[in-house]
Amino acid sequence: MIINHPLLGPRDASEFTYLGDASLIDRPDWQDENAADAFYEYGYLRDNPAGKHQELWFHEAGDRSWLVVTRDTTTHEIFKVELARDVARARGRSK
Amino acid sequence: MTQNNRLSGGQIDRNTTVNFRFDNRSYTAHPGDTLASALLANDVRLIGRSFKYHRPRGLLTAGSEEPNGIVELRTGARKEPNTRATTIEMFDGLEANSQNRWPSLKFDALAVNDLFSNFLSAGFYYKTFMWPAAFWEKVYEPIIRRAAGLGSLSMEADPDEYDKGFRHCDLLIIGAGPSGLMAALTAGRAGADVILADEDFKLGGRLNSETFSVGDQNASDWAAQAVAELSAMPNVRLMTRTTVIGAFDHGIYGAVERTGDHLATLPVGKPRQILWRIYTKKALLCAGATERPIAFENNDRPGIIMASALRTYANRFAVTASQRVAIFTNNDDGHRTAADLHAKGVHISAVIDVREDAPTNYDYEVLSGAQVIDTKGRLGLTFVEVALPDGSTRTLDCGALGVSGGWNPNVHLTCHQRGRPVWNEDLDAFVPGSNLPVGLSVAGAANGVMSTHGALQSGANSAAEALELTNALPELPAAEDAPVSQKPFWYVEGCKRAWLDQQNDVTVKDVKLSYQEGFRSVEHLKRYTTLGMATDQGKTSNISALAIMAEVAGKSIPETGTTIFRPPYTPVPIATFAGRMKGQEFHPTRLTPSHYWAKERGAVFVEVGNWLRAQWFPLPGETHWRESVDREVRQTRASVGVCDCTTLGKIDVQGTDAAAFLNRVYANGFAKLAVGKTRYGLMLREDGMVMDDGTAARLAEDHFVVTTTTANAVSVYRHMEFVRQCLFPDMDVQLISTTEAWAQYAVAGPNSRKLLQKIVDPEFDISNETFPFMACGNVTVCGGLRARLFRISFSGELAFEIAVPSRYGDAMMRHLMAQGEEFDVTPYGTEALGVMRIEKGHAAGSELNGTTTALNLGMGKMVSKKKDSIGSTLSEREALNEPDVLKLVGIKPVSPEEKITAGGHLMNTDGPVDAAHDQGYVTSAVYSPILNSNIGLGLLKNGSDRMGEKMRLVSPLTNLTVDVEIVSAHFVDPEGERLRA
Amino acid sequence: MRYSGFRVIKEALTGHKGWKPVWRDPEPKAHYDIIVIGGGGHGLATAHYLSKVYGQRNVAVVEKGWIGGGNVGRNTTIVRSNYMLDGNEPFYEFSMKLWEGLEQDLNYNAMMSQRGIINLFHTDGQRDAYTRRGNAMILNGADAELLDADQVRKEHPYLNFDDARFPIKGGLVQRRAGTARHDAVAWGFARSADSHGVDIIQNCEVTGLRIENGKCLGVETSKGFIGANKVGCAVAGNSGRVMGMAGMRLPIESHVLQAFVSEGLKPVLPSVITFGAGHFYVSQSDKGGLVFGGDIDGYNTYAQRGNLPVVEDVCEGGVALMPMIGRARLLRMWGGVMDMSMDGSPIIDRTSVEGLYFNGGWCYGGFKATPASGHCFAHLLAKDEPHPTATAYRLDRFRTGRMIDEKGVGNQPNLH
Amino acid sequence: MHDLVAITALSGAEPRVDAVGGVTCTEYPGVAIASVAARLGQEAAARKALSNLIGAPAPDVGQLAGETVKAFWASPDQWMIEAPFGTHEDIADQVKAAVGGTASVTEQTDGWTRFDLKGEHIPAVLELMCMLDLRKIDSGSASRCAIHHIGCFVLCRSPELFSIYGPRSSAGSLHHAIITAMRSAL
Repeated sequence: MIINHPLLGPRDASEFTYLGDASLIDRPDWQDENAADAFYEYGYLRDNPAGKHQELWFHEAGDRSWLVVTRDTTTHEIFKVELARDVARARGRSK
Repeated sequence: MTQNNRLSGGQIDRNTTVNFRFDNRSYTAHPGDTLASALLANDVRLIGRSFKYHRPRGLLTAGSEEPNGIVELRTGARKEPNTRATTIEMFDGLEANSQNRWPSLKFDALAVNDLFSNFLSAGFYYKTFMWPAAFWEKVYEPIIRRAAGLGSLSMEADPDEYDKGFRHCDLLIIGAGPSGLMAALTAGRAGADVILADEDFKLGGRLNSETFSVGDQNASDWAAQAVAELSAMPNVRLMTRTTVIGAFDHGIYGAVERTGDHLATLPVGKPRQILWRIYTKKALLCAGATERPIAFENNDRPGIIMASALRTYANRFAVTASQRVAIFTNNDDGHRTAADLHAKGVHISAVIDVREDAPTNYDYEVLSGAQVIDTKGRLGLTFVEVALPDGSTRTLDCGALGVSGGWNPNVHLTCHQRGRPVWNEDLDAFVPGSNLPVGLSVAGAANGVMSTHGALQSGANSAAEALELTNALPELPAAEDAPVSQKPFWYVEGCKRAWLDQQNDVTVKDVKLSYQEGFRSVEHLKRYTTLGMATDQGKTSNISALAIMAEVAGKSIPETGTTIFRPPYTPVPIATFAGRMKGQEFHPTRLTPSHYWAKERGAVFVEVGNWLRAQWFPLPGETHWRESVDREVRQTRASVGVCDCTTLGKIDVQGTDAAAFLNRVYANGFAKLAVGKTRYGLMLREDGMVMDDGTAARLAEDHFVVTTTTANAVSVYRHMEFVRQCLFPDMDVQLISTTEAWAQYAVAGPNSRKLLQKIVDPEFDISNETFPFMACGNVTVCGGLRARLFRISFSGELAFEIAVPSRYGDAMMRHLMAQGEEFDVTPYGTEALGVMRIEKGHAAGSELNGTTTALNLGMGKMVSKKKDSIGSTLSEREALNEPDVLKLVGIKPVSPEEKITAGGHLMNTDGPVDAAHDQGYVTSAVYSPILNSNIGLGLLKNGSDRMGEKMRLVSPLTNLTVDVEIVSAHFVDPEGERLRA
Repeated sequence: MRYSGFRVIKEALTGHKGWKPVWRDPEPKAHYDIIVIGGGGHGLATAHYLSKVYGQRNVAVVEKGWIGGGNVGRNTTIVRSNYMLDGNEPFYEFSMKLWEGLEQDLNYNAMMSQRGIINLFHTDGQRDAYTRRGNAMILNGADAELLDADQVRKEHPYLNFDDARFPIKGGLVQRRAGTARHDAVAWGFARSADSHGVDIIQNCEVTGLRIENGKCLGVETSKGFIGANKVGCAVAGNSGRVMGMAGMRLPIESHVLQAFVSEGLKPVLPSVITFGAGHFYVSQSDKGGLVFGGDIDGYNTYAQRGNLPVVEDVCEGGVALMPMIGRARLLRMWGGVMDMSMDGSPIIDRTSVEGLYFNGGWCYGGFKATPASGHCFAHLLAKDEPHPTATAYRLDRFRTGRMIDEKGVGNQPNLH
Repeated sequence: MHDLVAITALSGAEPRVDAVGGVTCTEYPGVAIASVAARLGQEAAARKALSNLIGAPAPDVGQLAGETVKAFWASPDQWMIEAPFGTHEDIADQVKAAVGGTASVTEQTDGWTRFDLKGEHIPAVLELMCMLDLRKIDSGSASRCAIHHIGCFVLCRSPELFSIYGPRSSAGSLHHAIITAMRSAL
């Protein structure tokens, strides 16, 4: 596969390390009263869609950016590649 | 032996004669031959034996689709089993042998299977060999396995080298026949960046096999001229002897270039083959088509060959399979072969054409509406029996029969991403479907365009479309544009032992049986009969079998199914995929800066990840590793020892939020750590298990140096970047690895300070008062070299770690040894390190096994609940906090000399010894020269409350049972007085 | 129809006229007691044990394509019970015992061949871990042996002992392990289930689960609605898809595992071999092909194909371990979609929906588990309680912290 | 001055030099390196300080710039600075002085081993080692990539001069990869 890195352009997927569903960005609040359940779902349950999937890739052999790749899990077509840091901020993560 | 089947003309170098051997007989040939054409030239028709019935086999084709003519090429360590004679380029001294026969090719004992073929019908083995149960391994299977397989491996390491390479292009053209060449000319002249790859050693495809003309030249000359023009273009790369084996995601193609297979011996340093990963914007498949056979009784005899192959042998290689040839065809193309052979003086016994209206305007006999109903000749064809329309039969005397059943487009690569071909009524064949790999288009015969003119035209058009060219297309040379004229005809009515898959011996009868037993989908058919599973991947058999299945089912072929293809297009040596990554180069080797010093000292090394670390340093006279290790431990604890700990991961953490960041990634607190101090850090995974541990030294308010275990350096860095970029993107923190920049040495033992005081420059006071336990800081050594000093201890002794720039590591180690002489300093390796950390009760790799929590390791209290940190919440799950969870304990044999085995399980002293009564297990075990006893660490149910308890350590795997006592994990200096001294 | 050597001879002499279809091709009934979704190895095995052992006769297996076309038809055929953890080893040993009597139980030769498996180790740490595992196997009544380097060399002289980057220090052996003819396993279970009255309905895709006030009433399919008292889902890589129809999110990701076979070769490998310093495991089939594989591609996918980097990684491991296979040719590559769970261990359990049961999370270990998985799932479906050897395979274990993590890599499926 | 003697990554007293078919591969220890990572919110200031230091605009993604002191892009808002070792052994302090509080600076000098490839047809060698699209690589480009599983930087100083930076500990394996590729391609 080829991942079109937002900064570096097309790079072979073998330069990257895969983590999983981009929902791993949405880490629950540790002080929430349902934190135990929230962290269980965050850590263990997945949509695992057959179709569009937002997922985290780390450019291990490249610029060390974490990327959010939107990819179809049935065709492998890639629709969008973003810097995970931007996505995280857009999803309201800060410090 | 003379080449008495050699004809005139051809594209071989007759001025040079080379010698080769087949089954230990010498023959001659010419450069430009393949082994197949050379064997035919020398009148050798019998080349191998089939898989199941060991039927005599000759050549069926002239290309890479060959199922029958497979041999063991070369000898010794370079022996290549199952090599297609049709793709072996002739070289002087070539040596090949037939395979899957015993005692000889002509007299093969297992040919007896053929007599019992009725009992060996498709899938028969699923229905028997079941009683008694034990007999399968003992009796039946050994017999089957002995008969299994075709060629044999040399069992020696492959001595050749292989490379991998990476190329990028705008347009990859796969196949250099008429459509491929025309596409390349079109794209090349337009200035596009083009790669043209073809599996053959001579570009031109069918153009080299035909006698018709292209423009005002004969076909092969036109091809040669096109190739000449292309090779002069800087923007076009020609890759001959290069098979594109697969279409992978996003326009990546795998290609195998055979750079050395046509040479008797490889030049030094040159690879035998190169695996290319070709990154393309667009790709164009011009792979041509494969002629398909017709099934008839005994259609598998040596001498029965595809008609188009006979034409290739005659026109390109100037060879005929026999001086007397008959043709069996259902289409006009078969007649071309007759005409070409006739023109070269070969006797045409007759053309048997199943069509009543067969063209007859030729000067040899054509039997219209006739069919071949049987053949004769044990080791090679002698006669064919023909049924004439009037019901009479006729026997034709011939040594070769050319068979033409029409053409199948080579759609293989269009299926590699699950695309399915579609049925074309006009061609009675599958053509590429709509669901092609992204960026791939298809031209020429591969796309069902069967005439030469059509191929040239679609090549030009497809290239232009792929590249969105606007300029005018090049003018096409005139070429034949004959329409396809054929009558669908798959097999001769009533035939039984009519071969479809000639290598695996799958016949029409087997397909019918498969249907009868309910194996009716193509997938079931293939799996049940093994059709198409042979080394030729069913290139000549799949479609015919499908047609027969359709007929039995009374369905159309497309209703019955389609056959799709997976990579590789043709089989590829496993070594080609491995490339240079083998032997010592399998993984990179990482060496510490003082590696060569350690080698001088005679150190024994051990692999730790990709690192090589000194395991121990034997002295003259030490005969057993234990002697060395015990000495290193004693000397270190008695005075001072030095250990190379460069391999520990080091991560530079800077930024105004550096402390806050570490507070998140470590379970314990870091906010309040003072500058100039170091702290042990416990890192959890989000699931609450311990991920890694190390130390974090605060060099400044906004600057930490973090260490990780050697094994986890990479994953911890990745994890920290995840936390930084994905979880807390607005923290001001910057990370970078400095593992390699610093050579770091643990200096441990009561005299470690004294030794370092001779190294560290005097202006730096490292006394216990100013540089106490867990202190850290920048210093200079040896008269001004910048260095870092940490007062941390893994051994439990008074200890420091000193780091200098890597290029000085070797010198620093030598310096430490020299300056340490007065203290009887010793270098120590990973074994002594392990002994001392176990004596001290420090958890390490075997305890941090990914399934242990902080609580398991006796560090539950370190997980701060006053802050958010990775893993803290999920570490609170009930099952991880039950009263009897495993706890880290020390283990001592009741009698000290008794051995303790890591991996042994702990059982109560009485009661059964089985899994149900398992109490825990031993994680680490060593001999402690300090305690003069074997000791170990282990994880024991509710272990912290079981100190002093006697238990049984059992290791049935190593036949060991030992009475042990559960003790504190801190065997040495539990109060930690030494390391604070 | 009973299979036997005599039958084969009789048919041979009478033109093979008597062979009947191995399973019927029935139209679905309106209602079944139990419907098993998925005509793969586990689904068909479940049907076999439901009908033969648990006396359930009104059972259907619905399969969207042709039976045996999923992972049971695209794996590396390895059978073993060399697990370490309490939750796993008894189950896999139970499976091993079922394998040992499978031909006789099914009257179908699945060619279970107990030629053994050796897991090589290359470091002291690996040796200790294998020692712990081997002991666990023996303590659970399975067989295990620990070989040192010399003993390994005696049994496998062709391995790389001269020029290895990671020298072989020994291996953990299970002699009773081996391989089986994967397609035959599916066909054998299908034939037996069919003979006990189970309807095997091919080309019948489940398009929905009919659930009313918390109870599952049956399945919507491409052949219409089929009612059932109980529905069991055994669809491996498609678990997410099917259970998603019930609105469930699972502790599972779908990943592709590639497998490879070489051209047919005269016998060279006596047993199954796994490399401890790279991603490579291999055995040799009765036809002579080297059947080998390695690691999953590593990204979520439902496509039954992989990419080059993993092909290369596997072959690098192969040549590093046994340099004599270098000139053997890779003939075919294919991919299977794995239901990778969050701890690398499977799930056989009820669900939050009454009457809906789940069997999945097999990762790439599903083939060896086929008989026990079918047996235990049948037990759960028939008796509504877990089989004694499968009590740990609960859906809620991740919530309570009772993970069964053999590899110790935690909640990241592509690392298991 | 201290009395410790440095050795090269290939453990020689002198740099290793190999020549194959018109291309020379030279081990190059004479370089000092430091990393510069802009502090959050100070990216612009850091770039400015950086460009003052190298006498050229801070290099953009995949670029190399500068005179005696050069910088090349490594990661978002992070650069590697290279300078002659003889005059810049304390490069980290020098760079820190130049960027002040706008960026974090880390000494990297001995984290890396450098091999310089000089001569014609270097792309033919590189295409057997890394996946870079060499058509897009020209003077002044700097790319990170994997060579035989080793993470490296490939710098193109001119079509006839490339520098390959790899982790110092893997110098032997990297050197082997380069030399075998040279023998194979040239």
